[in-house]
Amino acid sequence: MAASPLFTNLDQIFILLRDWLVGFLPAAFRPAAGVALGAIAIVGAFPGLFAVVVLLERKGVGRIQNRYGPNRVGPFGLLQPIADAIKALIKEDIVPYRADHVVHFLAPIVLLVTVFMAFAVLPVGRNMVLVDMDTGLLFFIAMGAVTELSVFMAGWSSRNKFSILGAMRGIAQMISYEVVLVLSTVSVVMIAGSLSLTRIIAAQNSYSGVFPHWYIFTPWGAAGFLTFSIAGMAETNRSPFDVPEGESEIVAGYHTEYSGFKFAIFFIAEYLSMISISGLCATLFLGGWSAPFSFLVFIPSWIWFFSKVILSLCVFIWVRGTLPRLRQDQLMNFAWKFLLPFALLNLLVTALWRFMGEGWMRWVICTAILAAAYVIMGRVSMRNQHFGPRRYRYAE
Amino acid sequence: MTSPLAGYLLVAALLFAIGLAGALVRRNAILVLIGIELMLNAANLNLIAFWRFGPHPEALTGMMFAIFSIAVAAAEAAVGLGLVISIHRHTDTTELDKINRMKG
Amino acid sequence: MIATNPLLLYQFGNIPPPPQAWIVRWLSLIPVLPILAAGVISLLKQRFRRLSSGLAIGSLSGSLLLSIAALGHVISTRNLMLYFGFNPGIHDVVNFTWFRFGASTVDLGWVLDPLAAVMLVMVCFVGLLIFIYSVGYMAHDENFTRFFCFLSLFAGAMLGVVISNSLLLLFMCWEIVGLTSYLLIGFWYQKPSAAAAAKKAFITTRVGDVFFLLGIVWLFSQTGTLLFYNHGVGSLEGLALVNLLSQHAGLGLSAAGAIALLIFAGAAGKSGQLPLHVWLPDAMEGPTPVSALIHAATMVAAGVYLIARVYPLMQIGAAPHGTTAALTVVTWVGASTAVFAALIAVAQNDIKRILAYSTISQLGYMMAGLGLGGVAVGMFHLITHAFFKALLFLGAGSVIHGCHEEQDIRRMGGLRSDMPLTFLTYAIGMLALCGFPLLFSGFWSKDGILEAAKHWDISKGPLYMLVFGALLTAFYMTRQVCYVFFGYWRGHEPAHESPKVMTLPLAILAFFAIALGVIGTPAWPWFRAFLENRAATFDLHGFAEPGLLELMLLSSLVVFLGLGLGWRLYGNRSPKPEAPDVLERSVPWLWKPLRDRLYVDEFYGATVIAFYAWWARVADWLDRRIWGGIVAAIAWFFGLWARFNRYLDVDWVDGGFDKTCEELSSGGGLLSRVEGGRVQNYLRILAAAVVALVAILLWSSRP
Amino acid sequence: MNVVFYLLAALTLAGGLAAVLLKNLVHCALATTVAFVGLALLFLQLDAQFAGFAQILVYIGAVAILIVFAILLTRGSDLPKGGVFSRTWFVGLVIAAGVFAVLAWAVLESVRAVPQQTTVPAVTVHDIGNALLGRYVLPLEVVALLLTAATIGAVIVAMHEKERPKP
Repeated sequence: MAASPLFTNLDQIFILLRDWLVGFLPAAFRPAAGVALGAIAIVGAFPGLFAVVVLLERKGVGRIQNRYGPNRVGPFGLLQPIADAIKALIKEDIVPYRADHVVHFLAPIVLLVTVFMAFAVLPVGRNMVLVDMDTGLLFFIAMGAVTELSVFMAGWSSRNKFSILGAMRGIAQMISYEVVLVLSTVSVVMIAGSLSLTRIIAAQNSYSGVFPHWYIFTPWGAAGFLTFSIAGMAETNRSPFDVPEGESEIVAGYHTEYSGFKFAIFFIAEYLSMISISGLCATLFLGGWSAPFSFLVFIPSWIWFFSKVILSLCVFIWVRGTLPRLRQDQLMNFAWKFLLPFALLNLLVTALWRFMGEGWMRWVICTAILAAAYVIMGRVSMRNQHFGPRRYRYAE
Repeated sequence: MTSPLAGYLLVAALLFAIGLAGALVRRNAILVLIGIELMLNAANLNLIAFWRFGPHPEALTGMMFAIFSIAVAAAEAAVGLGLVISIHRHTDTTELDKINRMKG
Repeated sequence: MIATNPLLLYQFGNIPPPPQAWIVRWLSLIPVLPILAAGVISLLKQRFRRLSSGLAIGSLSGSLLLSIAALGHVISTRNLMLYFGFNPGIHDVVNFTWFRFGASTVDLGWVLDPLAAVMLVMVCFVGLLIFIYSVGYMAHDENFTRFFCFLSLFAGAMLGVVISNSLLLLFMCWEIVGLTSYLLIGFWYQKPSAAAAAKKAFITTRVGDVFFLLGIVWLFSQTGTLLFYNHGVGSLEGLALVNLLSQHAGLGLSAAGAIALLIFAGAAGKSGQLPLHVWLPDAMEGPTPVSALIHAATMVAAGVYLIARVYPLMQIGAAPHGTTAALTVVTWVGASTAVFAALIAVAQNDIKRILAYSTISQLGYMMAGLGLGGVAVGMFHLITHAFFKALLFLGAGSVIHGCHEEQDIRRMGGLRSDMPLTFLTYAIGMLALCGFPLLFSGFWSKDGILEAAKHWDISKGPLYMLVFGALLTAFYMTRQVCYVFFGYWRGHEPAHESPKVMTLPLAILAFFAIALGVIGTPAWPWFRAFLENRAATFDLHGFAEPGLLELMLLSSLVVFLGLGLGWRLYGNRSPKPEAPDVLERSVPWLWKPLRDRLYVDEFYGATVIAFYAWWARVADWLDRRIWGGIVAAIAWFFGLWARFNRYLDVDWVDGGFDKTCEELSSGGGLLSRVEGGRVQNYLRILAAAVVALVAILLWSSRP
Repeated sequence: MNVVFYLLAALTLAGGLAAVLLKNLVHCALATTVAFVGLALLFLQLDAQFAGFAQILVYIGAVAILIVFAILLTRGSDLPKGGVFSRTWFVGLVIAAGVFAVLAWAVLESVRAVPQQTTVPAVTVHDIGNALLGRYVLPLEVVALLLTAATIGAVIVAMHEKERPKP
């Protein structure tokens, strides 16, 4: 599989571009300038992706809900994101009179900064990672943890009961699901033997025949992927886990009192964190930028990464359009009584997998344990929950 | 100041003193807990600094101490704040001047 | 010696001694199974009805199977030995030491011989039928599980009595039997009469048991062992008996005779013989299956069985065809009980009470049989009586059940058509009890006793008494059956037939009430031969013995006379329930004392109980006046002393102590200002102390 | 010793001071997070990446959140009437100053005697993992036990007590 120079160059085109640009500077500034260029690329590229995703979501949810979605601005409504951006920028920025102004101002900034920082360790293609940290995964998760603080800041500083309620709900939910999130990444770390995301991808970037060694294709990996995706959805406050901003109950949750550009920042940050979680999910379980089949490696790695991310985002949108919102207690019960034990069991199974050695035996045993646990725990948690036919109390 | 270690240690000492002052002069129990967290952090800074500038960094002793200390601090915070909430429920206050009864 | 010891027999016959048969080694399982079942049932809650009854019935079925195996083993061994021409005195025993004190040991053990084997099968079989019957009879009782627990415990203990080879083990089981009897009579303890009856039964039998225990202790002190059979050195075997005979106990009795009389006192208590019979009629307060099982078929027979078991002791010193003082006493007591109880039974109106007096009377027959003719005669009547009396009681239970808990025979009548199956079986039982000629087992067993009485040399008194008893028996049973089954219905609600689970045991028992007679006819006296270790032969010439036919004719005549008299007086009359009895109208001076049970209870009330009441009053007076006075004086003295002490304490000791305490507490107040519960104070002191410590350390470590 | 260190030290100490001095409890908590961030950055500057990120994850992601939760649950964000400092604040201040003086004295006295490593230690996460599950496995287990116990204890302490029937 000797890749032709053309494809190699195409694969590394952004690295080459950076080196070419940095080459104009004196040698002393080159490393710093390289990092700065990378940061600029991230700050530029991902909001662009955000625009695409927003459009995709509005169109997709519209289709699911049997309506058109935006179709006025530009051809097929394609220019809608630009119109939205302009609207957000020129709207008045209203701060409530009794609000804690400083904290109110800082909250979106903290949120945006931490969300952007998480992208620093995400490898978007071969050699394309801003900071190849030894503790990349830990960094990513630490940055995710800081967002909770900004949620609290936003909710508390607004002096609004909807805001504070939304913040409390959000924090409770995010803390609960963060535990699950971290636990499901730990099994990957156990097998890959590293916290570095590039190493984790490298560990998956090999093939049996034409098929890749992605972790999702193992019993523990599939289970981990499942728990990670669910926890990721909850971590980003996406439907069906969007009680913190459930508009039917508490208006818009912790960002009720934000308007104009600050609101846009919250909006962007939510989608960016969604993208970053999708990226991490792809990195951990779907082989990151590696190709799905060995004969497709000639296609540039960053294309694979972004297509996986977009695929994952499509699933996010699909789920949002399909499932109803959960109640707060259901959400907590689900996290602590189902996901957490299951993730812990998955850790155990991963250890079993690691120490059982090669052979079909470990496939059978690990799959059996996980499937049995899933079924039993599902049955147990569904017990005493009486599902009858839907009743319309007021509509009849 | 010639030695980098001394700088870190002094910062840690100052932070420790600040934390202690917070624990001593504030009336609110939660603030006292914040002060204790600051003191623990100052100790962590000490540990890391000693690890970094000590003779055998590859033995990782100071680092391990710091990591375990972080874990213990998390447990301490959870239990401490649980106690504060419980006390608040009983006495309807978190001000330490008023919490001096020895029985619930 | 060869003849009596099977082990020696095997040696001399050059046959290798066989390993002890498994059934002998596992014989103890027979009582243990029901006792275990009782233990398990006692742990069950009330709602496990099916499980508890199933456990009880299952365990007793197991015991029955083992018992049949034991009987089979005994029969086959005996046949083998008879074939070799030896007189097989079979006593397969398993003995072990329970505990030892000093030089002597207390041994326990169990024995398997024809007597025990026959009794085992009888107890298990009748017991099993009664268990099954109880499932139906007690179906509506909320304490169903408790009932079966007690029943199982009783069955186990009774089987223990049967197999025990040690007088001590027998006594222990005997007492458990007494206990369960007490528990079951008082089963419906909410009824004051039941509770009183239970107490009465327990205390009355205790009187006999005290003598029994005395006998046991005497026997142990004389022979040093309580084992019956122990390869020649047991207390019922050669040497020990001779020894006992040579001892004199005064009043012209040998030690053997005295001990035998003491043991008989125990047996009389359990079997309701004359002076101690008063508890048995009252015991009918218990549930009917209990009456059938304990107070008719098995437990009361335990006394008879005990006499049969220690028969060598009773018999020792008698000349051939002669008798001993002990056996004479047994005979007279038995015969008078038979007549006495039968007389009372004539004038009773409670269906179960009649049967209870009939039981006492029949027990008298058994005792008389033992005294007159030996083990086989008495035991044969015991076995046949167990079946037909159980049948009668269960039939009475069925009647009571069908008549909605009505027990007064004057309020029944005409049940012949309402409860045909019960009537049929009851009639069979009644005819067997009366000794209806030839067909029924009761005839043959009673005839054996009468024949023995006829041959008794000392007096013809018992014969006349027993014949008179037979007449009375036929009369009162006829009276009862006429009241219950003939005439027309005098109760309130219509009667109904009992369920299958109750009638099936009746049918089985009825079959045996007829068929058992086969093994004891003069032509083929298999039972007697079996118990006396002879070969039985079938020979119609058995009837040709001089005087036998005449006797059979006489007893048949007596029975017919009784039946006819009864039918003449009561048949199909259906008097009003409130109307006086036929006999009461014609011979009131005779009727009244009979109805009032010949005033035995009143006599005891006026003598024994009155004496105890008087004695209790005396003790009470002593307690209150003499002892109470002394105690009060001592208390007064100590009160004085205490007052003096208080003065010392309050004014001298306390004063100083209080002062010290005040000082201490004010000092504590000072200290407590430090421990004010303010955490920040603590922290402050801690930090200040740290500062001081570090400063001292640094200062002292200066170069 | 460079500019970055001074900046980070200043940030940390300012955060700590603000945490102790601010009136509003929520502001105090947020200032504490600033101090935590400063400390984490100091850890990074000391080449202790793992400890630094763990610091962020645990202190900001968990402890700070716990603190603000506790504040909200105890209505701590309302300003108390009697002032935020206790009556004996001066004594406390003096003692804290004394502690700092003693510590600084000890540092300055002894720091010259300690040999100092200046090369960057080549320690990776892999080494930390090996040490945690090798030499330090017993403390690790003990900490695991402690965390479990603390979780249960915190839940029980903060759990709503059932209403006891009044006698």
